[in-house]
Amino acid sequence: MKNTINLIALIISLIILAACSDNSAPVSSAKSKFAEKAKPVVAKEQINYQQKVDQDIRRFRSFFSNKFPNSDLGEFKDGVYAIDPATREQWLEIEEFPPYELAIDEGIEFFETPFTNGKSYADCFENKGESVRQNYPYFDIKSSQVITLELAINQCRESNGEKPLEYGQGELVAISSYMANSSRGLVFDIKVPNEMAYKAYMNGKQFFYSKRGQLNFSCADCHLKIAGSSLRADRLSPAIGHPTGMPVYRSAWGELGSIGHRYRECNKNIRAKPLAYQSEAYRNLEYYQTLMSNGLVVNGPSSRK
Amino acid sequence: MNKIKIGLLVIGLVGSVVWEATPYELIKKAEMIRLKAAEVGFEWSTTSTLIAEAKQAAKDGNYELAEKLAAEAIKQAENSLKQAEFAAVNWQDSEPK
Amino acid sequence: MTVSRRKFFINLGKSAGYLALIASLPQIAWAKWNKKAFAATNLDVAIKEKFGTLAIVDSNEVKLKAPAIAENGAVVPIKVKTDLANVKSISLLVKDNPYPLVTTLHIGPGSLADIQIRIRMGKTSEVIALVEADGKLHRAKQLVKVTIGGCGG
Amino acid sequence: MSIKVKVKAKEKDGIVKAKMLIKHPMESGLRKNKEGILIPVHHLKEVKAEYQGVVIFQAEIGVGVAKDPFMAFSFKGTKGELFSVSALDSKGETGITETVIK
Repeated sequence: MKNTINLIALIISLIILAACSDNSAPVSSAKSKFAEKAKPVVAKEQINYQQKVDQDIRRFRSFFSNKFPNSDLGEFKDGVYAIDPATREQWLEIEEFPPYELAIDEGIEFFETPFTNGKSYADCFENKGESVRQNYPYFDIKSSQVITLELAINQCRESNGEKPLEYGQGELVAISSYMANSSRGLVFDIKVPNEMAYKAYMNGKQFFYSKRGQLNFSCADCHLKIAGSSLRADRLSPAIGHPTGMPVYRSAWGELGSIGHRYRECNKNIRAKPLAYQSEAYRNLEYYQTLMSNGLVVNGPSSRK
Repeated sequence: MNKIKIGLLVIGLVGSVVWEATPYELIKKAEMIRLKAAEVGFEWSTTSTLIAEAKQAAKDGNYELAEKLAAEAIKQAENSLKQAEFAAVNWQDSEPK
Repeated sequence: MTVSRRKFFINLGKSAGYLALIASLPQIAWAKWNKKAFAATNLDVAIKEKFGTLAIVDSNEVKLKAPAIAENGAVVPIKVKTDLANVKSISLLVKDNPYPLVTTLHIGPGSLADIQIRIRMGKTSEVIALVEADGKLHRAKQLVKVTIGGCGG
Repeated sequence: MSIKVKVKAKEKDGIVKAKMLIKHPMESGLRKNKEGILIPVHHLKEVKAEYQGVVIFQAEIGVGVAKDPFMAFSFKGTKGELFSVSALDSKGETGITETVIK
């Protein structure tokens, strides 16, 4: 079963690979060449995956710019408050002295407390972990997988002989909140370095557009198609800018949570069984979503209702 | 007379075995399909609850309810699998053009 | 902001806080927290327990700012401001909360009657601000709608 | 463990705007945990601000105040001077922070 689906997904990816290019002439010629002599042609023509993704990003952005003509593109970092002036005012009042500031302080302390071996988090990260949030998640060529900031924090711990922290909420999120805060205002510029990265990207994209759960909703159904409209008492936030404000302090939680925590909650809302924290699917989804938010600035952690 | 007694006993035994076997088989089937859906990441959050409830009902001897719950769980698990198959083919339909 | 700067402030806060703790512990005199008023489950009872028979007058001079629709009942930002003279305290009450009295803020010498607080609301209700000044309670009211959800943000 | 109090105090034209954020669960006693058992009431009772040895603001607080309480008020004060905020909760725990007015 799984294999069949993977196969189908692969075929679709290939179709999209072909269809994504704007330049129609080379595609058809590539197609005919592909039919004649498949392997050598593919190897010769270095596919620029970043370019393909950049096209998706442009399309994604213009969708939201058209849907919300009154919001500046840069404002989408503010989530639903970019499109809802009534709640934006309440939000700005809370952001004046947001409850997550207490967690940032805790995060600094955790971050600076050395491990048993004398090393610390700063030793694991570029620029000692300061102002690096905008580079996450990234595709690690060596291990051929998406590395999120939360995963990197735990990898850092484990490589220093410490037990990994629990994902979702608590100490780990306090640390990543501090790291996000030190990167505020810096622009997300996530890269797609190779074919494997593009596969991870496509996998995340497929997750985003796939309907799931008993309620049969995809991420895109709520946060793209009908973003901005009201579902029960809530206005649905646009998908662009979802990752920029992470981790998020939700009033409903009364504390901070990671993007994975939010994914799990979203899945529960549509009655889909949530996947494990940092599962490959969620990491790929975060990779896709952050790529779609390329060009926006980090403003995490943030508060939401 | 004895033959009739034995006959009744046999019918009773077979009957009870059939009664007992049915909900458990359904539960097993539901569990199997649920796992398949979980493997592709499309399990519904409601299915395992139904299965657990079916198990409890069977344990309590309420086979009728157990069967009903298990059948519902099977339906859900099958639908979640169908959903996965549908998504694999049609997912990009809602992508902005 | 860099780590070192932030760390500096935290350390400053810590050491200063510690000193202050030693210096001011003996003289901390907590006001008598009005248990009866806070435990009252009825608005009028709460006001009576807190203020006895003080007269209540509706006043345009009490500016109560609350959202018309609260984004989340768990965190509702409220502002109260007034130019009335001799303000002793500002109280906030939520009529339909299980315990209507939310807070009483005593305005000391040198302070202005200009406050902000985030409160909790169980459901749609009237929010009442009572400003105690010159032996009277000056009242302002506003209805705040509370909706329940979980799919937004 | 002492209650964590975070304060920002900024002066403009002789008026200091003081904002306070206090870490506290503010359990109302009405909330149930996952097992359906009521979580015992545990809330902040009082917050007090002192400036030049005088109590300039004092809050009596009930369970109707949001989790991690936030309050702000204004007073006449001078840049560079110290200003302290202390907190007391229903379990008798306290916390205090001294801040320099910016």
